[in-house]
Amino acid sequence: MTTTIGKVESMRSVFGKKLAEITQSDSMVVTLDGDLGNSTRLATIEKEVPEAFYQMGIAEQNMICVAAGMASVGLQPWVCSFATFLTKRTYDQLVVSIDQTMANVKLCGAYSGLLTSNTGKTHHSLDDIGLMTMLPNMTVIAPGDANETRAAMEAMYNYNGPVYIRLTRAEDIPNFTTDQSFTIGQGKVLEEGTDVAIITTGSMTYQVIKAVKILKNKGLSLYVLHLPTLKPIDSEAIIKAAKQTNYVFTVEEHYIRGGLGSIVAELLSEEYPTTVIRIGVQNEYSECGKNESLLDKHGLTPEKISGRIISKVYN
Amino acid sequence: MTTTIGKVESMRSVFGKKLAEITQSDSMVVTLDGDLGNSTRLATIEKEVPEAFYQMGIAEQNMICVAAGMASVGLQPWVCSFATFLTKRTYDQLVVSIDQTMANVKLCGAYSGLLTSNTGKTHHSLDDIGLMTMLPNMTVIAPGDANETRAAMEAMYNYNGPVYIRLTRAEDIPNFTTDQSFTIGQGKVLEEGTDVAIITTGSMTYQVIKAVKILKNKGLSLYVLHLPTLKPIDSEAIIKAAKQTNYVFTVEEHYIRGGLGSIVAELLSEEYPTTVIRIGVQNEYSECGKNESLLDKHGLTPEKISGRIISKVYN
Amino acid sequence: MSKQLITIATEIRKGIVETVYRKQQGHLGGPLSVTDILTALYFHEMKVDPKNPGWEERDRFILSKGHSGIAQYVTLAKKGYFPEEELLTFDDLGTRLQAHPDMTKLPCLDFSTGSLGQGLSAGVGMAIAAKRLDKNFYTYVVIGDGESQEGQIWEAVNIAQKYNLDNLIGILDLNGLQQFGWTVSDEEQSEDKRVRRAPEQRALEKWQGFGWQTFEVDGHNFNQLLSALQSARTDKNGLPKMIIAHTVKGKGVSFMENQYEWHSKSPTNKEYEQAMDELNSILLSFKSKQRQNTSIEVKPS
Amino acid sequence: MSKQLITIATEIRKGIVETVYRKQQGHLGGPLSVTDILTALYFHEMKVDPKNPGWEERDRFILSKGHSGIAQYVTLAKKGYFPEEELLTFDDLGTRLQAHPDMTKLPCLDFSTGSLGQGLSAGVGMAIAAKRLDKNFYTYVVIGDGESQEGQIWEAVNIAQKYNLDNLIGILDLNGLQQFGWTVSDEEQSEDKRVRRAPEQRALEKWQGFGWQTFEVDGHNFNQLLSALQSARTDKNGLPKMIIAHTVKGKGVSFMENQYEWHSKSPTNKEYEQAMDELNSILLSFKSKQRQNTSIEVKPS
Ligand SMILES: Cc1ncc(C[n+]2csc(CCOP(=O)(O)OP(=O)(O)O)c2C)c(N)n1
Ligand SMILES: Cc1ncc(C[n+]2csc(CCOP(=O)(O)OP(=O)(O)O)c2C)c(N)n1
Ligand SMILES: [Mg+2]
Ligand SMILES: [Mg+2]
Repeated sequence: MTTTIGKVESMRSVFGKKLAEITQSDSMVVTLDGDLGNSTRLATIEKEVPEAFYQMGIAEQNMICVAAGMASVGLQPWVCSFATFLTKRTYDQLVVSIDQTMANVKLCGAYSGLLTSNTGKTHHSLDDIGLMTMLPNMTVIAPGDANETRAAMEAMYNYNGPVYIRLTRAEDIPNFTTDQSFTIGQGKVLEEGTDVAIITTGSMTYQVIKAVKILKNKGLSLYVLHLPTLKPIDSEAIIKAAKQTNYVFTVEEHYIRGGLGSIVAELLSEEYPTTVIRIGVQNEYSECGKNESLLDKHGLTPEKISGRIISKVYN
Repeated sequence: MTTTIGKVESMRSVFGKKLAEITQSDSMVVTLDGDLGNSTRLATIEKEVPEAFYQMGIAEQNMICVAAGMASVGLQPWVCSFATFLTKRTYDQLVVSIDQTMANVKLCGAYSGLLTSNTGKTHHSLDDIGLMTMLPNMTVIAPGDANETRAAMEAMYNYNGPVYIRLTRAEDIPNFTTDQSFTIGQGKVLEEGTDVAIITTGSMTYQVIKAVKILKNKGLSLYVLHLPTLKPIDSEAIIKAAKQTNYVFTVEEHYIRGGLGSIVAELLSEEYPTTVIRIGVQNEYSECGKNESLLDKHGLTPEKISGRIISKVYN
Repeated sequence: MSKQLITIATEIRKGIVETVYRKQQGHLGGPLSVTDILTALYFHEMKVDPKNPGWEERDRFILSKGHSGIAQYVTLAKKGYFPEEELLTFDDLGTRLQAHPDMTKLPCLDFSTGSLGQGLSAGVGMAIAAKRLDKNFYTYVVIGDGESQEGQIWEAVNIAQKYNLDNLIGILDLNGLQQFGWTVSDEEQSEDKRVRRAPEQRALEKWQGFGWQTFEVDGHNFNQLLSALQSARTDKNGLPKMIIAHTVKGKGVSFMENQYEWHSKSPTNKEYEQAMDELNSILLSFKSKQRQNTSIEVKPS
Repeated sequence: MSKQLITIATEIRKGIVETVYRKQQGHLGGPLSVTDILTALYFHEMKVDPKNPGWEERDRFILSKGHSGIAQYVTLAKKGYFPEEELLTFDDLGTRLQAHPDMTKLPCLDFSTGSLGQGLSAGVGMAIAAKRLDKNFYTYVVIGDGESQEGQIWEAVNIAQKYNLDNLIGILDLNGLQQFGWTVSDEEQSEDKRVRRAPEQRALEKWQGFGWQTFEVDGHNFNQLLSALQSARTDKNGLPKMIIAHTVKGKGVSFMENQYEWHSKSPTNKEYEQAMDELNSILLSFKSKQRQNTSIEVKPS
């Protein structure tokens, strides 16, 4: 499969619309907002299905446990806030009230990664993959485009148990997936090649697709594996990617400590030791800045990604 | 160096005594309790230096930011609670108020791991290495015995910046280290051998020392690297251990996702790909139980550790 | 056949002491403090059916101060949810009776707790769900006074008031102690011999300030407890309800009362015997009183 | 030479609008709401020295509602901490003027904020430290009404009272709006045209319930602000102080006032011009009034 690039759809607007649809069709679904509905687009539900919208104010800890209580009575709550507050502000609550009870709660982390609309380091979520994949009962999803977000949400709705979905605020990603359905735990091979495997997730897959164009021009044969599910991880697909190539690179809008690259390194170190280079945010805080500047600063533009790969392979 | 086993000292009692000493000698040092001083032994300070003891009640989030505020005025606060509440309940505060400001605060996570005096899964701290090593400015220490705890605390006191120390409630660990001083970031080679490297930290190093006896009887030549500092990590020592042996095993009282094994796999995947088997708690919650039963259930007794290594090496 | 609530509560206290003594682990102070509250709820107030623990219309109960789980287990056993023998598995590897209530192990628990400060929020969720689903059940949540220092409690309080949750009834186990707390001055000590305390002196003002309807009762007086519970249930005025129950930590065993060390400590043989003697003599004295006056009776369920 | 506080505040408002307009990013409603409070603090109340920002005896200030950082930056620039031109680096990659106050970048900030609910706790830490080190400085913390929904605020409140922090002075920017908040009914709307709100109606009861000394003022009236600040500073009665300041979100620009969308929104050219016109006419009308009566003056620092 080679990727075909479709139209640009905003992930958050699709998120709002799809969730309004789900909420409309099932009265057991309710939504909880942490005073950010107009940013995250959870506001769509307040507008279209007001009785299913609960404003929980700026009190994330309570919001998480309220959702758990609702789930214990049979509702399916979808909780949405900025990823950084949804995860870091409530981690003990996520563990004890959601994950340990296996509550059927859907956690939606908007504005994940660096692209938080120029608000700086307090708002960046560069550890949520690490945080959420340490939870034994959690499913963790990071869709690559709006189309995949829609399909993943349908899968989340049909899955009984806690799920975290990591969404990006970036609005310049065209649809490159075409599947109407989403299988939790399944990776997608976007390119098959033999020199280098690039394993990506979420918002970075599109940057990698662009990097691949550059890399092909340099004569490299590339294998691209997109992992929209981070837990459960598609071990088979990762091992296959490693076996067919000489190097594995991972790319993510996350710290290189604890995230996708870490998961891949853990797995391959046990199953098929090979070189894994983790491209992502190093051990440092970021700051304010426009999307493009931040991605550039942290080596996450197509140019920087391809440059890093080339310098490793041809060094 | 081969390990010599000294007398059993309780880590928490040494923690209380050493901190009382530091507090007595420096009026800029203060201590903050999360209503657990009689368990953690922070109570020693209330008894011996009452004016330097602040009871912050059952309100961990506030406690963390109070410490940050104190540090901004020049005090050196030592904050102590159970590891699980100190880290999970306050993660956003740790990021924003402590780590991003580089506050000179010392965080003491008592009762870490599984051995929480039979209180069960809400009290187990099996993710704190993952949580704390994702913080860019944090130093993370997990001493192996009481003697090392004492030395590490002196090093923490002299270091300017945020430090997390992970302590065990286990009271049956004899001193196997003898150094009077502690260098942050430095690993200790306890055994030099050529078949298998075992890399350990904190409470598990002593279990590994016992496992080594069993393994030697099976004719294996072992390299044992004890890492009392998890961040900054002693990369050189890890790479050296990997280079001298055929397999690397890591052992920790922590989830295998995100902890010491994960750090080692990340590093070696980039620098020197080799087989890394992570021994620790799998992707599951634990439960109530006596120390011995819990370690056994999770494969962390000397018998289970050595059994796992043997079955991998001789399979 | 009805049994006196005081008798039941005293038997529950005996079960608590017995279990912690036999297992040589667990908490005592908090469980003994909350026993009468649990008795009032399970043996009088709440609409529950031990034969059908999953009944959808049942009232919900959350022991937010989860370290007192043993008190709830003994209460549930006495109520017939499971055989009393199972109490002896308390805290063992593999038990359904975890140190802190775990709904995934013991299905008659409505929620899991253990990390303080979370249960009231879960109760808010249940109460909102009841309104959303047009169900008439009530949600009862017991919190500790030390636990009330957790900010999350006040987040929940705020939202409960905002959403007019008059189907949410909280009970504050106000025993003036937590695990370690603060030292007390000499004059404060003389009163009841306590050497430390949880300095909550403004509970009423706080809960009223946040817009809840409050009731203040002696948490060891069944008349007061039951009448507050009844008013709380019947006042459909849009206000969430908080029953502030003044209690004694370690209640019923003289040497444990108001002593912070008994938060979690296992009795020696001698202490165990003395505790059981004291509880037995409460039972005896109560039985003789019973002949003289009528007291509150257990509603047949 | 002293300048009128109202003039200063209006100039700060102009600087806020100017910066957000020019950079086309940032918050407006909250910054405009808190401007008079910042002016009162930096130009009258606080013991600070722009030439010596690290002065150990200085009063400390924390803008807990960190999303209003731009208001603090303009205030600091006007006070002389750094040249006003630096304001135009606001929000740029590499700037010292981060969207949310960052003490590691701009040394004249006493603390970093941005994640709501943490600043008051840091203030408690500073106030305790002052007592421990026998220093006479005061710690001032501004929090939002939406922010007060964070439970951590109430943890801090509790500990401040417990430790008798009468050197801690909070100011609540009670503007009745947060970022998104709750819808309002039709009749509520008519009053001030707001379509959503942060439904804090019990601020006084809450703060008093938790044992703080409270003052209630119009947060845009300097007479009231300064007299409350003075009482708060001088009442050494062991009680932490909370000044509840009734404010208008978007204050000073008619079409932003009480409109939740202006929480963070960048003005168009036309909006910018209208806003500046309105602020300029406040300046003008104030200058003519000034000739008639004397108003509060800035203390020479
Ligand atoms: C979040 C959290 N912090 C700390 C603890 C440890 N802890 C267990 S019980 C307790 C004291 C509780 O006091 P209180 O709520 O007054 O209960 P009671 O007096 O009824 O036992 C503490 C600090 C915990 N379980 N959860
Ligand atoms: C912990 C946290 N949750 C959410 C946010 C996002 N946020 C920024 S400002 C804001 C609204 C604040 O309202 P308020 O405190 O009333 O401030 P003001 O009205 O003065 O702007 C929200 C929800 C945040 N910064 N921190
Ligand atoms: Mg108590
Ligand atoms: Mg507001």
